[in-house]
Amino acid sequence: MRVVAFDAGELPAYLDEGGHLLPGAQAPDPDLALRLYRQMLLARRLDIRCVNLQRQGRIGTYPPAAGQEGVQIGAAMAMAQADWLFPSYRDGAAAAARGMPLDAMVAYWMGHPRGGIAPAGVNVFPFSIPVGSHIPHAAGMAWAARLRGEDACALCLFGDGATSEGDFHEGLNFAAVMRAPAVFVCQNNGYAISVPFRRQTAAEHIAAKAAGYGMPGLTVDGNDVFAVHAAVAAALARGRAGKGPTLIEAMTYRLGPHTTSDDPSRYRTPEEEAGARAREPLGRVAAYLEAAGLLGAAARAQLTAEVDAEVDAAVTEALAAPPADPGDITAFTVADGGRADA
Amino acid sequence: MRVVAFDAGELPAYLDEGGHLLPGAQAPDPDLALRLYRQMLLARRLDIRCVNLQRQGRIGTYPPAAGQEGVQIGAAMAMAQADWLFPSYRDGAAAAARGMPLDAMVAYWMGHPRGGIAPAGVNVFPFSIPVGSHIPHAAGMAWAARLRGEDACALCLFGDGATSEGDFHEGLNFAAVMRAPAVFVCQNNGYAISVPFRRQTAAEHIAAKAAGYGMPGLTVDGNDVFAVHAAVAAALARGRAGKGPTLIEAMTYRLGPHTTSDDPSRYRTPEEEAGARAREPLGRVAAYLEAAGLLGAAARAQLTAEVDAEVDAAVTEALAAPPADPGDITAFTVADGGRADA
Amino acid sequence: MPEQTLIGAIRDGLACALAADPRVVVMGEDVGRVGGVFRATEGLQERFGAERVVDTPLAESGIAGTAIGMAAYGLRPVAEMQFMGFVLPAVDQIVSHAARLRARTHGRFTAPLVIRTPYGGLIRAPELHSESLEAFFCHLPGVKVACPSTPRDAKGLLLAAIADPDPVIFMEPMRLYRSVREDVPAESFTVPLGPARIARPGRDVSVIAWGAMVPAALRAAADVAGDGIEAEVIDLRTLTPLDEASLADSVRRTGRAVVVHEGVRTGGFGAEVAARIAEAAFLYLQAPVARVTAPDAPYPPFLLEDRFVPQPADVAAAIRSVVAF
Amino acid sequence: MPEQTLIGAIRDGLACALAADPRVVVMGEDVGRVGGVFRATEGLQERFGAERVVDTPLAESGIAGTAIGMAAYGLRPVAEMQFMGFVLPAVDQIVSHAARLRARTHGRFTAPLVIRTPYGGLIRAPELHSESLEAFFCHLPGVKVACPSTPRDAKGLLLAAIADPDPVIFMEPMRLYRSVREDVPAESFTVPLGPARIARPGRDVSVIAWGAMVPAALRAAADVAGDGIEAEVIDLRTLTPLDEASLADSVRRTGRAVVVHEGVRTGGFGAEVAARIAEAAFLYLQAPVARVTAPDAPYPPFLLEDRFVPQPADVAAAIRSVVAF
Ligand SMILES: Cc1ncc(C[n+]2csc(CCOP(=O)(O)OP(=O)(O)O)c2C)c(N)n1
Ligand SMILES: Cc1ncc(C[n+]2csc(CCOP(=O)(O)OP(=O)(O)O)c2C)c(N)n1
Ligand SMILES: [Mg+2]
Ligand SMILES: [Mg+2]
Repeated sequence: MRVVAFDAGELPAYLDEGGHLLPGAQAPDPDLALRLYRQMLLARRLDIRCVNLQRQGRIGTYPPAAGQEGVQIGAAMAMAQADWLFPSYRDGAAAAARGMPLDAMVAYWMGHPRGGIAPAGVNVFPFSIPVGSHIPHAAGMAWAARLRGEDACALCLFGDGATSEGDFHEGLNFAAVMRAPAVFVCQNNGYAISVPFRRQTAAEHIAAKAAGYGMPGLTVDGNDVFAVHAAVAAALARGRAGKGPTLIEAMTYRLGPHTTSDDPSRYRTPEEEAGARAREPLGRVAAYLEAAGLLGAAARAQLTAEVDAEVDAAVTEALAAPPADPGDITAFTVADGGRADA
Repeated sequence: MRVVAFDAGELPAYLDEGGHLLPGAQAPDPDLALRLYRQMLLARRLDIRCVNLQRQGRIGTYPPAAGQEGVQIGAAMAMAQADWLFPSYRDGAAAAARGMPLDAMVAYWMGHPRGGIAPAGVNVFPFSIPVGSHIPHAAGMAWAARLRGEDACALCLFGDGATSEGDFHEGLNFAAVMRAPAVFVCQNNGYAISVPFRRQTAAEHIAAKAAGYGMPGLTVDGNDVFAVHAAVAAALARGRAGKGPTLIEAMTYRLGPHTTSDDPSRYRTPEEEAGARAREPLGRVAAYLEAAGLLGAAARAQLTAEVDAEVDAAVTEALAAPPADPGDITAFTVADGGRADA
Repeated sequence: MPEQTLIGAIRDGLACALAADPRVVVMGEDVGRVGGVFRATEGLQERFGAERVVDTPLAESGIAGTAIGMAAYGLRPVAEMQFMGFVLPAVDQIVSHAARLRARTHGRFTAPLVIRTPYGGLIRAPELHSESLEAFFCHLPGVKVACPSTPRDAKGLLLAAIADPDPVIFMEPMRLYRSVREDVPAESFTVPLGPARIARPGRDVSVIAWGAMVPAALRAAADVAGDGIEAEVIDLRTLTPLDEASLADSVRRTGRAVVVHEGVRTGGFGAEVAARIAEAAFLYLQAPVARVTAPDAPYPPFLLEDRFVPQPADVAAAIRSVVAF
Repeated sequence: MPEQTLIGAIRDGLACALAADPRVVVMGEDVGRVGGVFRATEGLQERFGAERVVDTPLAESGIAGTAIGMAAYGLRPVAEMQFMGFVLPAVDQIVSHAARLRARTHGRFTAPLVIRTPYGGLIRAPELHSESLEAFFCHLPGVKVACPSTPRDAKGLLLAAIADPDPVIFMEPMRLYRSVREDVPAESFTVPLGPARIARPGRDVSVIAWGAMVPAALRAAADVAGDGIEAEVIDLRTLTPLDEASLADSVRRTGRAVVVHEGVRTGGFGAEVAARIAEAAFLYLQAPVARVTAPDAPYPPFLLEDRFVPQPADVAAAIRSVVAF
């Protein structure tokens, strides 16, 4: 993958498609590698479970993230505690990595009013449903942090389709003009529902858009979690150093349908999908960890069981939640009937 | 001025700030040079008259174009009869060059309901008041012409401020994806009302935004009418050849206030304004024509008188127009009370 | 006459328009290759080609804005917006340009375009996929708003909208897409924009509804008939222009009115309907016009949507209470 | 107590808020260096610095969207949109996000921001500089809409809006910016969002207005007083939440009502006011609620604006006709 422009030095790539360390790449920190893997695995297992729950009619339409864990976990785990995450609907993996409780996410897709809400201290904005519209929020939050002299950065996740929206443009432009410490991570999975990337833009790469805002833009292999982690860490450091925002395009693929209502066979070939499966991010890290002697097959099975238990507990909790309270419909429209709090 | 990217070969520049032909530049066609000058002069004289009419309370708020005739006339006169012009409020000079009657423009700023309307056969869209919102219209019209297999191109004029709007982004992106024969001409006059270019974008040049859409972008000296004419002609030819849209950034300066309600001394220095006056486009062409023996002082005075007579006639006609008809308020809301015409 | 679902009738209407008029272009996100997220445009790209059934970039203002340019140049764009909540980024183009182009140029330029959009709730959808925002567009001179509740009207109103020389917002009750069927003429026909339809005649109270609230109103009417209340159900079909004459005529006969909508109460189009009825039939009114609407709150997560969207029982209760007033 | 114009009172309110609360940031196009196209923010950047009084890029969705992020992070952004017509590109941010952020997160995140915007006509402005779009924002649970008609209310309502924990659209009647003056306390004070104000008491008819229509209504009231008609003029001040109790109370006393607004008729906020009055005071109403509004057409070029915007004579005529009903 090509680095279009970046001032933090050449960014390293780590893993090839088979999970082998690339020639010249430095081995990632073992502890970090294990933590990234665990979080990716957890996300994948939860994702599979949610698809099943939808098939059983226990939750509503669900947008699977499988295949995009490399970007989401690599990015989320490069963030500091004070940083804020601005996710789209597909970014539950990143949200979970930032501390969003799993059961809250399941509850969200169940259509439960208590779902999807970050607990205090977890700086995860609610999933943005209108595509691209959260990008200015990230710019604003990061700008506010700079104004207050605080160290918090914004990290915003969105898709290739989102880059066509006016709000992508306005958000990135504001961030650059205000030198806001924001990192914009585009998950270029090649499709916006059925519309292929080539119909989304005539530019070869999303990263090419960065220059128009006077910010660095780079393209990384989004299925190389270590590469994403390094790129996002460098971009966050750049933001914290007062140098402004960065646009990162992470090339990836969604292995499943757009949502559980979608049938991707109408617009993707089996060959394309098979090729993408061979490049998917989770297996790569597993292969790497095994080869590096960090996580053998037995330990991996054990970890999978552990993670599954976590998923089970969350699903059980979500399904056992008290029924939605009709009072919630109007209770939160405005604060206390509109009384000022200042 | 720097050509950022263009595939129609190096674009020539013609005149230096004093109106001398640049070393190596080919002398422009004399007939074209005279036509461009006449149209620029007409625009300037009309502009001065409109400012005066506003001061006398005979028309409403008016946005002077003085200083921007190089871009507007250079661009408009590169267009073919079938091409459509999509102007902003400040682009009366271009509109007049495309055949918009002068009295219709005066009537427009008088607040007369019959004002600002292009006659049949004159493909000038109404002035866009919401900044940047006409850019998608140009993309759509050009796309439609391509779909119909017709040769018409769109030419869209807007300011540096307009490039911050989402519609700039969406319009350029659509045009590029649809390979629409549209030419987007940004008049970078350094300010959006009081806001300087440096606060509008962190990019060094507007032309740098083109790459993000996969289209060529170039920066030309907007006060060199011959350079603008050549650049726009090349971009239109490119569009007609099926190669898609082009973004042209023309560097210029508005000599007057944003509108007659504005006081530019609050945000510009006298030195800056004096420097800009020395580079203004009309005097340059006059100097060139005189030096080239194409238009001496006497002939210029004669031409000025001719043009002034045209302006006089238009103003007289506009001021003598029948009073606005209150029936016009609702008469054109929908066609014939909504009867279908198909 | 083939039996059609509502969405089938829309697809059929689009096919008729594409076949009959080379100026018609269908455009939007996912309308081409996959035939739309609801399959309203299924098969059209194969049949009419990728230049007439066009997958666009993901940008609603760009869709509306380019459609305006296309329409002004002489095409008849029919743009799909995936859900009504996603029309919002296009509001400036619709209000500032589409609605005003004819007026500001005295007809020299016009914007004969259609924006089709599924709207409404009760389909267990994620956030912002269940909005009913008709009131925004009904406050917009220069734009018409149509909203069918039956397959036949869906096809006929859509063809009228495409033929109309002015912009039309065409709201499709997605809850009814596949739940209602009726015989629909296979050929092209129009149901004119404007006239309302009496969906059920009655003498005691006028119930005014549109889109997915029409079946709810009919069910309520059937229910109160058991109490001997004969409710007349009026399906507006076109919200603007509003068929004030039919409303006035009905209320002059019944003396009572209930207006039902999925949008929230305050500033909803029900307020306009109520105000018009009061203006046109004040002396006949024996009770205030009742409004059965969503409460003043954002559309809730779907486990609560049954409590948000008016149900037949809510309509029946309102009918009983205006009759008892 | 210094005498202030309406715009002076707004400037003064902004200065009070900036001085008292470090979270307040004033932002928008041209608000900094030149102090706004109407000079509402004049002198504030000099006094509070360019990081608190910020010239932004020309992008209304970006302004609203970044303001939402800023507000959620803990600031109190007060954004200016240059004219109400130019709020339209920001509608999606306001509807999809600002209005819903509290509800969808049960208060975990909120958007306490203010959007100030001059609105209304009769200032001989170019196209789209005279819009009155309050109806859009009044149909939006989660957002409040305020609209002062006097300098004192302008300052007090603005300070209440800035202190309010939810988003507020603050409409400023630009026609009154410099045409009305009154004594306004120099210190910080609030006029609560919600309660209407009786601008003139009367017993025969209730005239409901806001913003620049309040002086028009008062002039009409003075005029009809000559015929012995005592009109009560109610200045709503806050459109949402609507002070229904005061409306009902007034109409129960007068039995007649006229509502006046600059926005177009169909779907205007006057329909809601009329519907609420009918719901709350049906048995007291001796005539239908009359609406005096702009006609259903785009705002015309300014030579015709006097015929478009309701004038005192139009209000007086409506008063006379409801009294004679
Ligand atoms: C403003 C808006 N328009 C349309 C939609 C419907 N929609 C949901 S997801 C989607 C495609 C998004 O594509 P992309 O940005 O590439 O993200 P991905 O789904 O591939 O992760 C569309 C069109 C929406 N949610 N919001
Ligand atoms: C959408 C919108 N926002 C704000 C305005 C108010 N406004 C009119 S012109 C202008 C500045 C435009 O600057 P630029 O695009 O550089 O064009 P210039 O005036 O310099 O020719 C602004 C903010 C507007 N007309 N439309
Ligand atoms: Mg995608
Ligand atoms: Mg400019």
